[in-house]
Amino acid sequence: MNGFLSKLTILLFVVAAVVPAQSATAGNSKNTVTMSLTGEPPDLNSMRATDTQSGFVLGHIMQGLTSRDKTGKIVPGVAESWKLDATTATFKLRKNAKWSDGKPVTAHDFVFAWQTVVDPATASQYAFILYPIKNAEAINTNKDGKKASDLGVKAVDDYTLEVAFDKPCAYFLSLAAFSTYYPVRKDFYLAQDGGKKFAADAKNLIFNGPFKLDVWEHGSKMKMTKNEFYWNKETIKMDVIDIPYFIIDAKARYNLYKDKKIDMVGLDSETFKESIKDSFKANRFADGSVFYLEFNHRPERVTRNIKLREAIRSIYNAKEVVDKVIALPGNEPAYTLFPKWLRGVGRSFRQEYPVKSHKVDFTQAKKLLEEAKKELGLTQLPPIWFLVDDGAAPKRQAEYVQGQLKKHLGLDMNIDIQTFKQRLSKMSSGDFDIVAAGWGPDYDDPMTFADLFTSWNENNRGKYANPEYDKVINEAMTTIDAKKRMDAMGKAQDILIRDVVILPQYERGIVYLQNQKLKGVVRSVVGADPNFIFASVE
Amino acid sequence: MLSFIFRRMVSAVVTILALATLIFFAMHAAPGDPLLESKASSPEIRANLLKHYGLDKPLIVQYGLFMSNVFLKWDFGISYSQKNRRVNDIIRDHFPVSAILGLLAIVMATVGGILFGALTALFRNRLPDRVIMMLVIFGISVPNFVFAAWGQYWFTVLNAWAGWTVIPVAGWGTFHEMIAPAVFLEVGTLAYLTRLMRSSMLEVVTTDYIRTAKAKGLSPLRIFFSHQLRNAILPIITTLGVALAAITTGGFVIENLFAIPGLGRYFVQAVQQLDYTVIMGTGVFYGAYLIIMVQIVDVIYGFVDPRIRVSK
Amino acid sequence: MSVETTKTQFSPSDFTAASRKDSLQQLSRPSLSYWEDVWIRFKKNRQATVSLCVVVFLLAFSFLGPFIWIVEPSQQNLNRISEGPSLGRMALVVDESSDEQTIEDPSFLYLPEHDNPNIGAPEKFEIIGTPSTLGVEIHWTPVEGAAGYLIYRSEKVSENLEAISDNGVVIKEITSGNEIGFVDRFDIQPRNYWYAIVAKSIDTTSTQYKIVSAKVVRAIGIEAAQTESKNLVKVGEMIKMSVHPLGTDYLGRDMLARLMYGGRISLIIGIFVPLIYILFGTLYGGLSGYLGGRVDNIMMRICDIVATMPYLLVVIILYILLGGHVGARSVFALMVAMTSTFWPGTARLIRGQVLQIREEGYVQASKLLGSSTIFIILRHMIPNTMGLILVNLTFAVPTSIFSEAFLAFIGMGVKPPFASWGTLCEEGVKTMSSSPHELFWPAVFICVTTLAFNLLGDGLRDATDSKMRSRE
Amino acid sequence: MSTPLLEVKDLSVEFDTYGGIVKAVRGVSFSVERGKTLAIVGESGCGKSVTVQSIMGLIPTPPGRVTSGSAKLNGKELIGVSVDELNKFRGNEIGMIFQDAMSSLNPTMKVGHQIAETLIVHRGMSRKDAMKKSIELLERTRIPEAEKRADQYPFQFSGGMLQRAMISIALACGPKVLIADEPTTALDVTIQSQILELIKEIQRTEHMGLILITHDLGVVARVADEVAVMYAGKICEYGPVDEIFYQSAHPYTEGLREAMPQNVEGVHKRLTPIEGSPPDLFRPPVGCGYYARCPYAMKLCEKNQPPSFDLKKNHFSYCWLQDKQAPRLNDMVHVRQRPIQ
Repeated sequence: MNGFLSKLTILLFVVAAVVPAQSATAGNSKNTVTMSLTGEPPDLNSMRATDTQSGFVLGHIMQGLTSRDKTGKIVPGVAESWKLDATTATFKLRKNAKWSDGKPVTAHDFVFAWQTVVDPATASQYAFILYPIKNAEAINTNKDGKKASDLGVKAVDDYTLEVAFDKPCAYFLSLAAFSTYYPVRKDFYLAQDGGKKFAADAKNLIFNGPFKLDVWEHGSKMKMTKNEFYWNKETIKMDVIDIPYFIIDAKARYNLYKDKKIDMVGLDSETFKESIKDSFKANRFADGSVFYLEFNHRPERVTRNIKLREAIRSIYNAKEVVDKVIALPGNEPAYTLFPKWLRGVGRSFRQEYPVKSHKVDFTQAKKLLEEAKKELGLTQLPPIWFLVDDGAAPKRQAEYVQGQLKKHLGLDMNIDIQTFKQRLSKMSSGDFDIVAAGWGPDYDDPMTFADLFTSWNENNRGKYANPEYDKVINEAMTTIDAKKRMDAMGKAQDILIRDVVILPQYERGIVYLQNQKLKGVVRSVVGADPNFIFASVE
Repeated sequence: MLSFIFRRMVSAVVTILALATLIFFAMHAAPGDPLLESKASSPEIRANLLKHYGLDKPLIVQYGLFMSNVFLKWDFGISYSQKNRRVNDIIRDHFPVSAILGLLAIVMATVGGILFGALTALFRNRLPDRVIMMLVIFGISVPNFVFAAWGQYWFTVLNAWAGWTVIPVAGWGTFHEMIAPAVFLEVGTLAYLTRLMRSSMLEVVTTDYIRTAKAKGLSPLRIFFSHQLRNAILPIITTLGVALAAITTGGFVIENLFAIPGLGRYFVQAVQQLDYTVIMGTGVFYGAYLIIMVQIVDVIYGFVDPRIRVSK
Repeated sequence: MSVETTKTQFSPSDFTAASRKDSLQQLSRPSLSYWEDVWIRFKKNRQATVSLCVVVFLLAFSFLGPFIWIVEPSQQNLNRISEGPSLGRMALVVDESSDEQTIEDPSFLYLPEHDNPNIGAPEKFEIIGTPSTLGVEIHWTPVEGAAGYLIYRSEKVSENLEAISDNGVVIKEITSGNEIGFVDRFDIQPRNYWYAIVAKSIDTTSTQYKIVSAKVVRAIGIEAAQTESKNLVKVGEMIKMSVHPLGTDYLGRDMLARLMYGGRISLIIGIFVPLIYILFGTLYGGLSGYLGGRVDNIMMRICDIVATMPYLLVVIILYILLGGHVGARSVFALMVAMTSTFWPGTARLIRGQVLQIREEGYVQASKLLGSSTIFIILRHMIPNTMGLILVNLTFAVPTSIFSEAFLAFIGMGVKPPFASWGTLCEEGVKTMSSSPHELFWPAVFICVTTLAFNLLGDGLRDATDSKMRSRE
Repeated sequence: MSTPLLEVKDLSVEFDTYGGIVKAVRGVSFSVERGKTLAIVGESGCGKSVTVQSIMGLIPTPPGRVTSGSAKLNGKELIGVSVDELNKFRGNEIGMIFQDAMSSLNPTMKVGHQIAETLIVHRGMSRKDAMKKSIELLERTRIPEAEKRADQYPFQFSGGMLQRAMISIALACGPKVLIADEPTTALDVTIQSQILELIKEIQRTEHMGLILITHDLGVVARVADEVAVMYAGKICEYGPVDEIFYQSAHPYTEGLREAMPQNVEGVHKRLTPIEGSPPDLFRPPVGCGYYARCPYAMKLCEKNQPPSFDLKKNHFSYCWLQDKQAPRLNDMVHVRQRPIQ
């Protein structure tokens, strides 16, 4: 019997040792960057992708009509030149733009891609971003019998693409650089099991960007290498982007960076303190997203009362939250929905339409609360439901607000901690008084934030409906004159502050460590971030 | 012996079916909507998605479909959060990782438990016995995630001090990277098995057949190995099934901490994102694996203990 | 062979019959009831008695503690975040500076018209007032053509910009030319800091810089100081701040109060969950064992099915099903989930015991004497299984506390407003290297509780184990 | 009187327990010749098993320890030698069989192998030869289909067969002395006589010295050449079997015999048990151990240890009644009817 046990142990060790022993870092050429992602990109099908992980990979392996330079400005991509006016846009494609199998990129690839995006069968959650194009919304919501072929886009010849607009769209060039607008070649798409297997694995994808995806082992690793058929190949110095790890845990990632296994790592407040102790050089980057507390304006909720919202705003000290609760440099206290990086007419939007930070005033808050009670006809307010994600940071901020409400206004608050999906479902059904939410830009124009609180926007979860606000946004939508649009945006900003539609918390800033030898890495607010297209290793 | 094995397999199948049913109905009854994305989508798009995932059919039909797909066609469907990734692929890619981590840990725990248990019995009430029993108490009362987090911190210090990664602190692939997670995963079970082995050894020492062995003039070493150890191991093997279940489920935490692409981490993430198909897929598969392993351990025990092997 | 007596001093009288004395015969020890004997042998076991005292202490700490250490567990104090354990610290009383972050001088241009390539550094760059944990105020003279400033901060001695940017970080990026002052409140600790300032024009960043160092002293606002200390307090005085013996957590709440608060939840779960599932297991096992036959068979099949289910998987599924993740109902969901997966073990144990007792002589005899089944159960079955139930209970407590802590760690534990040692541990692990005490205390409490209940269980098992009795 | 095969002199064994020190054996001496059978008889708890186990070094130390005395096998001392030294004799020159054969065999090891083990260790036989020899041994102890049986496990054997297996183990190396610690107590009567027959027959053919521990006088009568009656850790009477049975010179031996049923035709007599119970060896009595229960107890018996009174040929008794000054009780039996004052 004794022999049996020893045989059992040897067998198990043999099984363990035979595990595929891939080497952790495939550092073949000098120009290699190794990094980790927080999660595996859920969907590399550019027509359906929604999240930042997929955006990062797609931004390197594909290219739309337009692209962005180091500073984020729009530059020619697959399209060499273009003509743009209120109703149409014509793009001249470059002849030497090729797919990674050598075939040229043609206008038909764009027509096919865009038509598939708006086709209801694709059920793409980002179809709304194509709505400026003629009939796009009608097709997507299959109203008045519009079919995908009725989309206002036409390939005049292989290298000219004509786009007709429903409404004038001043920021269409910025939209054209977004992943949903990337081209997809019809024959390759159908060859992937009729499109079902398209983008399921590295072999089911074809690339027209600076890099191509060589390795994609689900749940464990990815690797991108230089795409030989990219038309602008000479400007690309980086050879390999290696992603051997998918790690959510900030500490695990930081440990890997300390072990020199990865070249870049984002920090949270804890790993930031450790990085100071280990004297690493920390870099900052405002990632352009804004986080705010969204009030529920539905008639049955207490927060429909503006006095109550003002009372809550006046006890909320944005600076204290940023310094003490979030405790991560790079975050800036926010007082408006429109973040600092947005461009106005000439200079930055913030400079042309400045905003004053509200004062924290507890006595004023108590007075406002009394008025709110009178208006609501209540002697004692019911506990306020605060809906929040189950991450560590949101929980701490919720507990801070709970503490402030209790201490200064004597209001009770129930913190309703939810998983990501449950939070979204409760937001849509309006099962909250205040929800901690945030919004990242899709394109670099204030409209990406401004239209959030129009009454027709699905994402307006607090159901704030103000015809005055809708009118101002419509004004901005129907003109391409920059001055008129920005003035409308300024008015929209004032309404948001006056009505305390939301309580801005902070503009998120990311603190990250980067290998000293890695140069030219661009951190972009819109599009692929971090961007290695201009990067190189010393 | 065969009827013994057959009865075991039947009860295993019944349990797995019961588990699958429980998971299915629990999932659908749980509050929350799996289809929502951060950027809301229009009702029409939602309708398309519902059709796409077959959620528009009545629950019973979905249950029938689910059970037939899983148990007949071995098809777990496609994941909600990872759009075009079949759950079967998720299981194919990630289950071996969890299985190896679990098996490695259970082997360490068993071999370690028997070794240390025997040592404490051999050096009863002397220094090795005191030291090992003190560590056992420590091992039993400290949760393994506290051990892991604390150990990980010190490993990074060690690696930094040594200049090269003595013990890798995250990631998976080479055997070298499996050591730390496996050790932290099994430390609790190792302590439990050591204590069990010690009491089992002390019980065997007082038995009559050990006295007969002494009367036969066998050397103490020979008595220790071929008589004492042989009989003391039996109770350890009976608890292996439970220990394996504890270790594998313990993997959920360790996989998170050490960034190991195991099935446990996927299950936890799926539950947090309410990704129906992945929960049901990984849940049923993982549950089936554990249930079968427990039965296998029972069968192994049957082979090891002659009293059962011959009589049943 | 003649018989010779060795000792001759005996006289014939010695050989007369001795009178019978039965004194040697009677029992030397008083007869003890089962539980008295258990208690005596339990007391002998030093390890078990110590762990009993520890358990009593833990219960008192969690449930009676709040009446002694009257501090509100949710009382936040953002100026005293993640403070280590201490028996009171001195702090300088400072008047409440306005919580403005940047100071503007409107006379300067918000933004210069054009870029100034060779932009210099501000002439003056100094600290205003006493640098304290409430804020370090820094002022600088504006630079001509500046569109913004970068302010670095480092905790290590840094002579030049290169050093300060390596081991420090840009603490503030000012994006308008007319700001001339900044109050740094970011995670300020009472220690030395080095600040550097670099002016930035529209495109070019200046290469010159100015560095200043500040020795930060622990401080407390005048209002807060007044509320904390009884007698009148003046600015500039040093007063003793309120004591947080075990330190504070990430929102400045008192750790000791939170441990008491968390302890209540952990112990309630740790004691009630086993109590419920062991009672249910005993009833289920007892019934099944006593009824026997087909009923017993079915009940045992159900028991087997539930027992072989992987317990954590089922707990998570039930937790989600019962809406545990929906905030407040988490405690209820957790308890139901754990009870419904743990009971089979006890059921089997009790059933085995009942089957064994049913065959015992005294039960047959009792039946013979005509006692009803209820009497048999109450008089014979329950007392004999009581020892086993008690031991089983003491071992079940640590497992439940462990499971709760384990679930908390994967985000499925108890949700605010409730908190348990498990959730405190989970929060503590996140800030382990910067403030280890937030993890250390809850982990210690979980370990001590598990240890105490395990040793108590051992002691009880030895004391109630009938085999041990006879060998005494 | 050839030199005795095994000679035990003044052996005493003590145990430390919670309550204090228990003096289980208090100075026991006896010897066994080749081919002779010595029976050690007495109530349970009188120290007979402890005596033989201490010779074999089977007493777990702690708590037990041999405090004095010696045991020589062919002149070679066994007490106080190292385990390795002792192992040269155990199983090789001294064999031992125990009462409960079922628990005395390793449940997870084949019976054949458990027999072969002693041969492998002491005779350095190869595993194959040892197994062959163990089958012969099983046949020797009349176990049917020995070949098949050798390959089976102890729980597949009946009580009697297990005892035979035990005997085969003990006899494997042809020991000079065989110690049988209540070999038949756990068996029913029919099997009991077969086992006793087997042991006697083997003893004759092997010229072994046999020490038989029992509390059953019937077994003693049938098997023993000499008898040692033990009480409260001491030998109270020692002598040839006929002397002990018919000329017993100690009230305890008398009491034992009276308590044994006689199947003599027509004699209908109530069995007269011995009142009381053996003394508590925590505080062994100063005088004669049997004083509390002895019907003829005299004043001096309480305080004084009776010396050994040497009667005819090798028959000793430790009882003051043998003293010259003691009253002549020519007929022990009727006197005992006197009511106890």
